[in-house]
Parts: sequence; structure tokens; C-alpha cells
Amino acid sequence: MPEAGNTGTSVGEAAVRAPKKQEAVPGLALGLALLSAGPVVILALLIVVLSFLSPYFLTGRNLSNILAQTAVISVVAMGQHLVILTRGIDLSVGSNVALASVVGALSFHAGAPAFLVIAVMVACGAAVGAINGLFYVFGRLPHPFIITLATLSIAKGLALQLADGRAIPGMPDAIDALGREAVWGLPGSVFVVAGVAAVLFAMAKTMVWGRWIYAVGGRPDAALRMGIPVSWVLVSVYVISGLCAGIGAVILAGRTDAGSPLFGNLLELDTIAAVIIGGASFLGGRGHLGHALIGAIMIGVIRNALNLLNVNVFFQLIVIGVVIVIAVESDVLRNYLEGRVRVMQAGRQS
Amino acid sequence: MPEAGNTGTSVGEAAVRAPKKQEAVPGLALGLALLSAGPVVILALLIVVLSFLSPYFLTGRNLSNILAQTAVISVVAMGQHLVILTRGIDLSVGSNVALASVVGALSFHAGAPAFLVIAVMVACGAAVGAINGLFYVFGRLPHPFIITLATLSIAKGLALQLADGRAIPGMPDAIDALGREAVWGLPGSVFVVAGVAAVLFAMAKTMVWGRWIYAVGGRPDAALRMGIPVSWVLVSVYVISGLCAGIGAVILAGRTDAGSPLFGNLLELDTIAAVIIGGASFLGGRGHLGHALIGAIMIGVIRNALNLLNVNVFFQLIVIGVVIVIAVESDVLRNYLEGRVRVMQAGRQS
Amino acid sequence: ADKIKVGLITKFPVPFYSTMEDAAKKYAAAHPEVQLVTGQGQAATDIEGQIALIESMITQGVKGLAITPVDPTVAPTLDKAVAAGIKVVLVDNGIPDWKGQTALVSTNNLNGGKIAGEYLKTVLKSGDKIGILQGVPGVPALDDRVTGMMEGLGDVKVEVVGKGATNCTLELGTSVTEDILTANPDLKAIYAACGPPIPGAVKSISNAGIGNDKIILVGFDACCGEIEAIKSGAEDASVAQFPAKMGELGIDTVVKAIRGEPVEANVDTGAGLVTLQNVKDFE
Amino acid sequence: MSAVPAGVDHAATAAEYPVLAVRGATKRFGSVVALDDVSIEVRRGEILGLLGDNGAGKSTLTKCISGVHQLDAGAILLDGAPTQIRSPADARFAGIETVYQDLALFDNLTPGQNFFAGRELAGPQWLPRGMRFLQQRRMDAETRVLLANLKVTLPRLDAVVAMMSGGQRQAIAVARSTVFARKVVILDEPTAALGLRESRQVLNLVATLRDQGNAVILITHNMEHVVELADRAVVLRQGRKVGELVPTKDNKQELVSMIVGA
Amino acid sequence: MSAVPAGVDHAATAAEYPVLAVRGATKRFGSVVALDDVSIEVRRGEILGLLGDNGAGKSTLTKCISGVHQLDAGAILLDGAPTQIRSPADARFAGIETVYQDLALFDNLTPGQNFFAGRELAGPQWLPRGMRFLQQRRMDAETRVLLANLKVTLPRLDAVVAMMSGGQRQAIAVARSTVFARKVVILDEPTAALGLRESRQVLNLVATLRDQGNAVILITHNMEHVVELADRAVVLRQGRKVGELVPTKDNKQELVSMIVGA
Ligand SMILES: Nc1ncnc2c1ncn2[C@@H]1O[C@H](COP(=O)(O)OP(=O)(O)OP(=O)(O)O)[C@@H](O)[C@H]1O
Ligand SMILES: Nc1ncnc2c1ncn2[C@@H]1O[C@H](COP(=O)(O)OP(=O)(O)OP(=O)(O)O)[C@@H](O)[C@H]1O
Ligand SMILES: [Mg+2]
Ligand SMILES: [Mg+2]
Repeated sequence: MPEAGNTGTSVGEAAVRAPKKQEAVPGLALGLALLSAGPVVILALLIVVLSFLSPYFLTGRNLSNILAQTAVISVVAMGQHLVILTRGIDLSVGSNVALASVVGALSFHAGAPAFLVIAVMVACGAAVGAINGLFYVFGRLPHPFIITLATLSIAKGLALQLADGRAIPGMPDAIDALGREAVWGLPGSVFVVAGVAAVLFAMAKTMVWGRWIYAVGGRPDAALRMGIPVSWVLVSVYVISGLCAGIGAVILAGRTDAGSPLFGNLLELDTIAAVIIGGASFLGGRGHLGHALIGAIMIGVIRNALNLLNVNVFFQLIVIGVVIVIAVESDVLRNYLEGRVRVMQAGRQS
Repeated sequence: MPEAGNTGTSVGEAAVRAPKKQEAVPGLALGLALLSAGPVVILALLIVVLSFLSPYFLTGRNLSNILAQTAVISVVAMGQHLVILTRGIDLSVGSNVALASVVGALSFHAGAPAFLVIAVMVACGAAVGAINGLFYVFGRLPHPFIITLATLSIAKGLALQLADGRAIPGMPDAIDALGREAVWGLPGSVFVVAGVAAVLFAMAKTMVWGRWIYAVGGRPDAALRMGIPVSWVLVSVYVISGLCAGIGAVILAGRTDAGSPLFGNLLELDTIAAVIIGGASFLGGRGHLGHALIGAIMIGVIRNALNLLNVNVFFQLIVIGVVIVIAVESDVLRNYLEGRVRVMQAGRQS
Repeated sequence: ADKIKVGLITKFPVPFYSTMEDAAKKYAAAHPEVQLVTGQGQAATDIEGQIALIESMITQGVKGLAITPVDPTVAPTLDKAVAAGIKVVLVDNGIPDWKGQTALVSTNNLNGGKIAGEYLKTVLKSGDKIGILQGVPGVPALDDRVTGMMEGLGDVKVEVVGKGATNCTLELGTSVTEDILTANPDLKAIYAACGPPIPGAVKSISNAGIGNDKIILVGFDACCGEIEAIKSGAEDASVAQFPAKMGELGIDTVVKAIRGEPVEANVDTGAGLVTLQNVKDFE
Repeated sequence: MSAVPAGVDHAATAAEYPVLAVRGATKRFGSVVALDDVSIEVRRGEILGLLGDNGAGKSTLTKCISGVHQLDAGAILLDGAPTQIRSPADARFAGIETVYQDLALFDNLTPGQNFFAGRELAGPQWLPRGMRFLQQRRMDAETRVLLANLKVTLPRLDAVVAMMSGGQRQAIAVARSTVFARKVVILDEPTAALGLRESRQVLNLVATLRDQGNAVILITHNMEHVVELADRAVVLRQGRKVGELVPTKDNKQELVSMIVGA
Repeated sequence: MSAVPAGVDHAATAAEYPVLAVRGATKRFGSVVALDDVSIEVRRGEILGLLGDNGAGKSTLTKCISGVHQLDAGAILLDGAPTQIRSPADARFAGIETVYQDLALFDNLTPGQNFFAGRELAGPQWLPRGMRFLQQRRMDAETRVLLANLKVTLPRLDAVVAMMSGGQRQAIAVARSTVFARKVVILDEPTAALGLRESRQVLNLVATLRDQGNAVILITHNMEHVVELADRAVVLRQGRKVGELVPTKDNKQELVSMIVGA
């Protein structure tokens, strides 16, 4: 509940001596504010370090590039985030992007107008998501890993079959526009990401459905007992994850002016990593949509910097691994320090 | 505890009217025995179907091939199984196989004798596993996903760097022998798999350590409170998973007479799928080593049959997905039927 | 003096592209006025990785770019490079219907496949059974090698009895060969669309107890243990492309284009068949 | 401490037929017979004590009524009509609220979010349930009123339930059931983890629920509470119903013998 | 039911200095002060009742003693010597057994496996602990004896604990602590979910633990149990120690006022 920390004490009798805000120690408070800003801090640190390493890093053009490069991971990671919130996993997102883009390209070549092509891609993504969700829930599968692994394989096979193994060039102009610069030097895709983030954020925060997702992730059996339609909540997150994959396909299609069965290679690992770097837990019910976004951008920033620094691929793999560990360990440290500072602050005030 | 079902009632007073074994209804009992045989049944069904589809499927040579082809997945899946029992995941196994094989090949070319080459590969695998475990536990990471994703990347990069991106042909003869036929038309690798399975099975069943794994997976906080050295149990399963990857590298090196940085591609997904098809749960504490083995063989059988039937590559992906779903759904159905039959049986006897 | 900054982007870490990169670096070392920036994707299918690489090359202000494009999907990003005044030279394979390039430095994979097909035509007859070890599903350059081979066979109508994806890896080369041999004891030939699976195929054939001379094995790339296999007689032939030549000529063409010198639109780096007879020349 | 209304008065005000009746309930888990031909009924404005030793089948019976388990045999009648209760949602929809023995709290949510889980105050009404917008202000306000009424002391309202003490958790679970009580309220050992004051408050609450016209099923091991509140008591032993009587101070010992079977 | 030994006699037999003493214990969770300068001590052969309303800090105090939490300030003395208890393993090693309020059972293990979790009977002794071989037969036999002594009724010994009733689970958790009790036994509301007979058995068990020379800390909300068993009672309120006295039938009301702070 979005209330101030000490409202609770007004209920019944004061159970604890709540710290009074005005007594806060300035130094500590500042440190605490910094520390509790979370993954953002780690991202900021990363950016500072990188801007020293490469003169190109902080140029407007490069920042715009980074946003364009992370657009797909970002959108898909947000869907993945919802799935992980319910203790699930969606391995099919990458293939789903590929299939949706191929289906979109085919429909364009069959003469569909731009809006229809977009609708077809998004619907195709959502359909794969629906299959995941429905099989998982109503097929009583023990874990979504299996069904999403199966659709990973099936969607990839279908995409290859439909496209006859090749990329299909050509996309309506409205979609291509997403890859071009739009406003403030930013590509159109960035605004799509922002839009999706805003909508999902609003839905998760203000709608009953959002509350249910946390309940289902927190304790599925209790959610059932409380009469929450657990099955449908679960189906819904897979549909939305698929939908996000569909939107990812649109963005990628705009960026490449094509649909391709090779799209989305290893996207499942990237998006899951983004979500986990962002601080969600596989045990469900914990995590914040915005952090998943930051996780995605962090991955994009690292990749971009390695390219700028002209690091060889072999070495890139090593560096990416090391940086991911450092990023997560910094977050662990940050969390620990935050806890310590809070206790110190409480101690001084009491 | 390996006791008969109704010992419990001898304690204190009889709480329930336990079914008496001798009254068992023969028809039901047979059905129940069949149903409760678990994943084996599904595998058997699969084999029956496939032997109708291809005349070559049931030939001795092909069965020997299947075992050889699944040797690596099987060994690595057993390590993965232990990790998943503790609610973890090991994404690094594939890269680990690659790195171990490369390190082994390099040590062979540097003049090491066969036993040393094998030791180097296994040790290299275990070392990567140890890094996973130590970072996860003592780095206080929220989930092993991150660190094993990082070592996936790092080990791959290292392997590529060390091997300069190419396969390194040449392995000592003792290792190559694993790829050749040994006894009864079976390749040596099959006996390695059997040996590893026997040792791990015995360890998990008869050693305190095995019990601890189930306790840690069942409820980590309680395990800590009961004084179980949770940290070391966790580290141990990652080390063993890495060790299994090292053994997998030995087998693969024997099969191909080379070490290669491209080995083990997507092995993490295959082994996790094997474990889950085998009936383990991501929520930890449940599952059986033998079932993971069956899951691995099931995947191998499907791939083999598709090759035998000359199914087109694109279509293979689709079929693999569909068959995986069917296999798991059959298991769900089997479980359900088993429960029903048990209740029926209890009903008739009371 | 102002250095000429050029970029080279190759597909992914396999020996073929490493050789290309090495040759380009050697060229740069011999020409001090050329500053070379290299980049490589992570996998044969790493479209987004390649796009990101092109974008960072633009950011770094290269004047020219030599690239082995994954597939047509990178065209719009290359358009951006062209719009930024960068000379783009495609290496190894082209992009159908894309006109932005200054030049194409390649051997045609289709033609390479034809060379293999023509060789097979001399040793096979209609009705013979052949198995194919495909590369990575969906990678056009690799698919072309198979298509080309079939074209090369011309009027010899062989029966393709087994086709499997190897992802150009050793391990899958082994398994897929095993299974094709199991299902087709009377197999006459195996053709592989890339080099890495070949040693695996060789091993499977010998494990199955089939003599060297019983099965014709033809590969592509002449890399990754193929030379040894040809020398031992286990492999009968392989199509060699010349990645070093591609790397060198690729950079050379870019540099010339930047300097405003005339360049050929199509630079053919050629392909040849490696057999036991001429294998010495390829070591 | 407020005075406790005497329970027996209210039996008279009960409606003609029972609001909830269970007939011939049987439930097996594998070879364990948890319920064996058990029948109970409870009327509006009545508190039924459900007694029995550990493992007697009390929780199983309540879970069958609240839709968590399905009966193997037997019927559940609501207001005299046989009703299929296929899921907890069915039960809640039919007006049956349950405080489970394991509390069924969401550790990752705040007390307020727990109260309204599955019954969020939201609008507009014409939207499907899941898509309505949360009326956070109203829920916060009601949470505060509710806790104040129950006199439950919580350290903070915006902390998640995971960090609360055992008794605080129990109090939250009981409070939750009162929010939507309409017809039948089942409480499975609601005072087990509670302190003196909190126990008293919950007992008062049970009486209030009864006074509001609910039929209440109260499971407890505490004989004092049974005598004080229950209008009737049903005793289970090893899955069978072994007795039913009106508990008074004087037949307490009889009840105890029934429970332990001696 | 066996006769309950009168508790007070045993206070006399207690050793000179306390086997466990906590001095000035303070523990904060964020801004919540769960313990504020609490000192207690308990001797061999003595039962210390630890009382207080929900959220008073009882469980927190026991968790600090058994190594689950670390004190922010204060010291723990074992046999008079200041001891650092850094982990539950430390505590168990030092001879402190705990029955947690949330039971800390492994749902996926059988009762017997639960009893011996972390203390498996295994050999040979020269191997490191984790690598010893389980002596399954011995553990099975001891499990049976243990359950028979406690007169706990379990449906089957080879079923996992997940399926047991609330009271059966509690009984298993209490039984577990008795297997290895050597010095100090802490029981956090051990009878909360128990039926009459089972409660009686647990109380007898607590007395037995005391008679065996353990120092016992018993947390409960049940005044009868406190009066019956405890040699001394310490009362916490809002994290502070507000009183300590020898509980008798006559000062029960005094205790209650201390607890609720009225
Ligand atoms: N891990 C924790 N994090 C934050 N706050 C906690 C934590 N554990 C306990 N608390 C808080 O500390 C206070 C004391 O809790 P504690 O569990 O010790 O109470 P208790 O006396 O055992 O109560 P009960 O009788 O209800 O079990 C409570 O306000 C509780 O919310
Ligand atoms: N899901 C289940 N699977 C298997 N057996 C179960 C399950 N639930 C309960 N049982 C068994 O059914 C019997 C009755 O259990 P139930 O929980 O109804 O008892 P109870 O009367 O509520 O006891 P308590 O007072 O201890 O809570 C017990 O023997 C228990 O082990
Ligand atoms: Mg119960
Ligand atoms: Mg407590």
C-alpha cells in the first residue's frame, strides 16, 4: 500500500516507537536514498565507468543506438517479468518473435495494409502465449518450462517452414518508421517501449489483475482458496508475454525491414537475465516492472560498450559474464548496506 | 523410509483401517503396478510406436547408437537433477563441456598421458561447478540463474579463446575407446553412464549428504535451523554438476576424437528438459535420479527416430516440440489414473 | 597523416571467419595508413548482434565497412551506414535486391555447391542414395551450398534419403551420420554443407564398420580436420573457398573505394575442389 | 474486555431449516480414510463447535465445505438445496468464508492487501472483475477501521505479512474472514496462536459474526471456548462422527471422553 | 494420563549459575524494535515460562538464542561463559534444541527423516559428516520407539509430512526436539495446534525434559500450562521485559495484567 511508513502505528496502540522523519540524520539519509534507488544506481555506475573507457559512449547518437538495440529485449523482458512473478518461465519468446515476424511479412506480401500486418504479428505472438498458458494450466503440467520449451521448438520450426528458411524482406512503411529516428533523435521503437511500459505498469498497479498476479506468485494455493481465478491469471501472463513478443517482432521488423525465422536467437536467456538482474525472484511474487527494464538496458549497455571498445568476440563472452556477476554482486552489496544504514538510522533516532 | 505401507499403524493406536495386502484385487493391482512404473511406461510406449514407424528403430545397432548419442545428455542430466533438487539451475553445463574438452585436448597435445587428460577434463568441469556454487552461496546471490548464466558465457569465451575458435582434433586412445564398441555391441560410454548413475544413486540413497539434498530442497530455511550445512550442500551439487559436465566432455571427446569450443550447444535446455520430463519439480525436494536418466533417453530416442525417418529439418523442430508435450501430458494422465485406481482399490478393500 | 578507418564485421566465431579476419589484419599491418576495427557476431543466426555492430561502427566514424551479412535483415542498418557516407563492401555473400553496396567480394556459395555436385556426378549414378548433413537451418549461405550441389548433379537423379541439421558442429555431425547410416545401409554418398561435422561423419562411418571406399564423403570449407581426412582417404573431396583472399580483397576494395579509386562491382575470390591429388596445395 | 454475549439465547432465533448441512460425507486420501459418513448441520445465528483429536478429520471436513477438497461421497446442502461446491471460489460466492488452519496468507502482501485478496474493492462494475481498477483509498480506510475494531496491534500497515509474529498473522487471517462473512463462517482453530487479549477479541468477533446472523463452525481444542460459545458441539474421532450435544460446564468431562474415546 | 510432577520442587535442584543467560538483548528489524534490553536466565532442571502478547518479542528472543537471528546488542552466556551463537548449527552443537513456532518441518520428508534431519545416525565416524552412510534401520527403530513413547498417532510412517494434520505436524516437531535434547530446550507454543490428549502428552514431555536435567524455555499463551509447569515466568511486552515471578494459582490474574499491560 502506498502509505507513509508510520501510518500503521495509528491503528490500535503504538506497537513500536516509529522513527520520526524530521529527526533524520542528513548524511545517513542521503546515503540511504542513494542506496535504496536500487538497480538504477548500478546502471548509473556502469555508465560512468564506460563513459571513461570510450569517447563514443556518451554521444547522443550512441545513446540513441543503445535504446534502439535494447528495445526488443526491453519489451519482451517486461512480459517475461510478469511470467516470472507468477513463478513461471517463458522460454518460447525468442522463437515467438521469429514466427510473428514471418507471419507478418507473409501477410504484408499477401497485400495486407500496415495496421493489419501489425495486428497479425501481435496476435500471432499472443496466440503462442495463449497456447503456452492454456496447456500449462489446463493440461495440468507440473511446470511451464516444458510447454514453453516445446513451443520454442515448434514456433521456430513453423517459422522456418513458412519462410522456407530465409528472411522475407519488405515491411510496410509504418513499421519501418519504428526503426527510423523520430523525435529528439530517438527511434520510434523507444516510444513503443515506453508506451508498453506505461500501460503494463498502470495495469499491474491499478488493476485488480495486477494484485492477483502478486497473490498467485506469492502463494498459489492460498490464491485458489481466496477465490482468485488462478487459472486465468496464469493464462493471462503467458498471453501478455506472447503479446510482448509480438510487439518485439514489430519493432525488430521495423529495424530490419524484414521478417526472419532467425530472429530472437537466445532472447529467452537475455530476457530472463534482465528480469533477474532487475531483482525479481524465481520464487515469485517479488519484483518490479521498472527494474526488469533497467536489467534489459544494462545488458544492452554492456554489449554496446564491448562493441565500441572493439573487444574480440571470445573475450566479449568472458567480459559479459564477468560484468553480469559484478552488477548482481553490487546489488547484493547495495541491499546489505541499505539494511545496515536503516538499522543505524533507527538506532540514532530511538 | 523404505518400509511397507502399513507399518505406521503399529505405532500407538491404529489411526486408520489400513488396506491389507492379501485382499488386493488382481486386475486393479496389475493396472496400478503398470501405472506407477512412471516415466518408464511413457518411454516404453514411445518405443513401441517408433518401432512400428521405422524398421531400423529396434535393431541392435540403432539401440546401441541411441545409447551412445544420449550418453552425454544422460550424464549431465544427472548432475543437473541434483541441482534442481535443491531448487537451483545450472545453465553453464554446455559451455562447461566445451571448455573441459578444449582443456583436455590442449593438455593431450602438451604431452599428458591419457589418465591425466581425463583427470584434467573432469577437474576442469568440477572447477567451473565450484565457481558456480561458491559465488552463488558466498556471493549471496538471489538465484543461481545469474552466476551459471555468467559462467555459461565465460566458459564459452575461454574455450573459444584457448582453442582459437577451432576444434582440436586428437585424443588419447583410452578416451577414443569410449566411442568404440566395447562389450555386447555397446560403446564404452554407456558403461561410463551406468557407472556414474550407480555411484550417484548410491550416494544419494545411502549417504547423509543425499538426505541433506532433499532437506535443503524441501525447505532451505528449516535445513539451516536444523544445523544442516546448507552452504556446503549447495556448493556440492554444483561441483557434482560440473564434474558430470567434465565426464560428459570425456565421453564427447571420445566420440569425436577431438575437443571443441562448440561442444555442448544448448545442452542446458536439453538436460533441464530431461530432468523435468523425468518428473522433478523446480520447487525442489522432489524427483528421482533414474527418472532424469529416462527423460534424457526419451529426448535421445525422439531425435534418433526423426533422423531415421528422414523428417525435414524444419519439421523436426515441430515434431520434437509436439512429442515432448505428448510425453509430459501422458505422464500427467498416468499420475491421475494412478491416484484414481488407488482410491478405488482402497474403497473395495474397506 | 590522417588514418583511413575501416571496419570489418564477420558472422561468428568459426575458423572460416577467423582466417578472414586474420588476413584483413595482416593487410592493415602492411598498410600503416589503414586503421582496422573488427567485430564479430556470436552465432550464425545473430542478427541483432550484427546490427548492433554496424551501429557502433557508424558511431566510431569508420569511413568504410566490409561485412559478411547474416541475411537481408541487416540491409536497413547498412542503409544508415551508406547514408552516413560510409562505403559498404559485402564479403562472402550478397544481399538479394540490395543496391547499397560499393562492391561484392565473394565466391558464390551456389557455385561452390555446384562444384561439389559436379564432382559427385562423376562418381554417382541415378538412383544412388545420398545423405546430406545440413548446416544451420535458415542460414541462406549454407542452404545455397546444398541447392547448388543438387543443381551440379544435373541429370543424375540421386535419391536423398537422409537430411539432418548439424548446426555445423562436430557432435551433431556424428549423431546425424550414425542415424542416416542406420536407416540406409546401402547409402552411397554423404555431402556436408560445412566443414566441422566432417570428422564426426568420418568417425561414425568407421564405427559402423564401413570401409573408406564404400561411401563417398564430400565436404565444404576444407577446414576443421578435412585436410587430414582427405589425406587419409576417409574424405573424398571438399570445396575450398578462400577466406584469406576474401578478407584481404574485402579490405583492399573498401580502402580503394574510400580513396575514390574505381573498384569492380563483383570481385570473385573463387572456389576450388580439394581432393587427394591436390591436397598438398591447401595445407 | 467486553462482555461475551451468552451463546444459547441465539439458538432460538435460528431459521427453520439449516443454512448448511452436510450429509454422509466421506473422503479418502489414498488409503487413509479422513472422513467416514459424517453428517452435520448448522443454522443461522448458531455456533457449532467441531471437536476432535488431532487427525480426527476436522480440517478435512471444513476443506470439503469450502471447496478445497471434493467429497468422495455425500452431499452438501445450502439453505436446504443440494449444492455442488467445486472450488473455493464457488464456496466464497455461496457465502462461505473460511479461516484455514494454515492461515493461507500471502507473505508477500501487506495486511490490507491480504484482507481484500480475491475480493478487491474495485470499479467500475461493468468491467470484468480482473480489469476493474483498485479503490485503494477505500480499502486502506476499511483496513484501518477493521483493525481498530479488532484491536489488533500491527507494527506497520505497509509491511508485508512475512515479517509479522505468529499471532499477528493469525489475527490478520481471522480479520480477513469477517470482511465478507455473509452466511457461513468456518474458523479452523482461530485462537491457536493468539495471546490472551487477542484470543478474547477473536472470541468476541465470533460472537458478533453469529449475532449478525451467520452460521458459524468453530474448530478448537479449547473446552472453555466451546462451553462459552458453542450452541452445539459435534465430536469427530478417526473420521467418524461419535457424538453431538449441547456443551455446558457440567458435561465438559463427557465431551472430553468423547474426544479421546475413553 | 500420567501425573504431572509439580514444577516448583525442581527449582531447588538447579545448579549454582544458570546454564543459559541472556543479558541486555536488543534486536531491531528495520525500524521495529522487537527486543529492548531483555535479560533472562534459566537453570538446569528448571522450566522458564516466557509470556507475552502477540508481537511481544518472544519468538524473536528464542530465535536469537537458537542462532537464527543475531542480537544487535547484548550477550548470551552458556554455563556462565559468553558464547557467540552465529548459526543454528552452533546452537545445536552447544546443546540448544528448539521447537519453532512455524515448526520448520520438511514437508517432503517422512516423520522419521524429519526427526533425524541434520543429526542423522550414520557411520563410520571417521568419515566427514556428510559422507557417512545412513543407518536407516536404527533410525526407523528409534522413530518407532519415540512415537510410541509420545503416544502420537500417525496414519503411516512412510508418508511425507505434507499430508499430516496440523496437530500431527506439531507433534512431530516437538518429538524431534526431544531426540537430541542435551542442555537447553526451547519450545515456542508447542501445544498451540494440539488436541487435549496430545497437549497433555507434550506437557508430560516438557516435564520429562526438565527431569532429565535440561533447562526448558516454554512459550505459551495458556495460563493453566504456565501455572502447572513453569518454575518461573518472564513477561515481555512490546519488546521489553516487564516482570518476572513464580506463577501460582493465586497470582494468575497478576500475570495476565502484566501481559496485557493493564
Ligand atoms: N524477520 C522479521 N522482520 C521484521 N519484523 C519482524 C521479523 N520477525 C519479527 N518481527 C516483528 O517483531 C515483533 C516481535 O515479533 P515476535 O515474532 O518475536 O513476536 P511473538 O512474541 O513471538 O508473538 P506471537 O505470540 O504472536 O508469536 C513483531 O512486531 C514482528 O512483526
Ligand atoms: N492432503 C492430504 N493427503 C493425505 N492425507 C491427508 C491429507 N489431508 C489430511 N490427511 C490425513 O487425513 C487425516 C485427517 O486430517 P485432518 O487435517 O482433517 O485432521 P484434523 O482433525 O484437522 O486434525 P488437527 O486437529 O491436528 O488439525 C489425517 O490422518 C491426515 O494425515
Ligand atoms: Mg486441522
Ligand atoms: Mg511467536
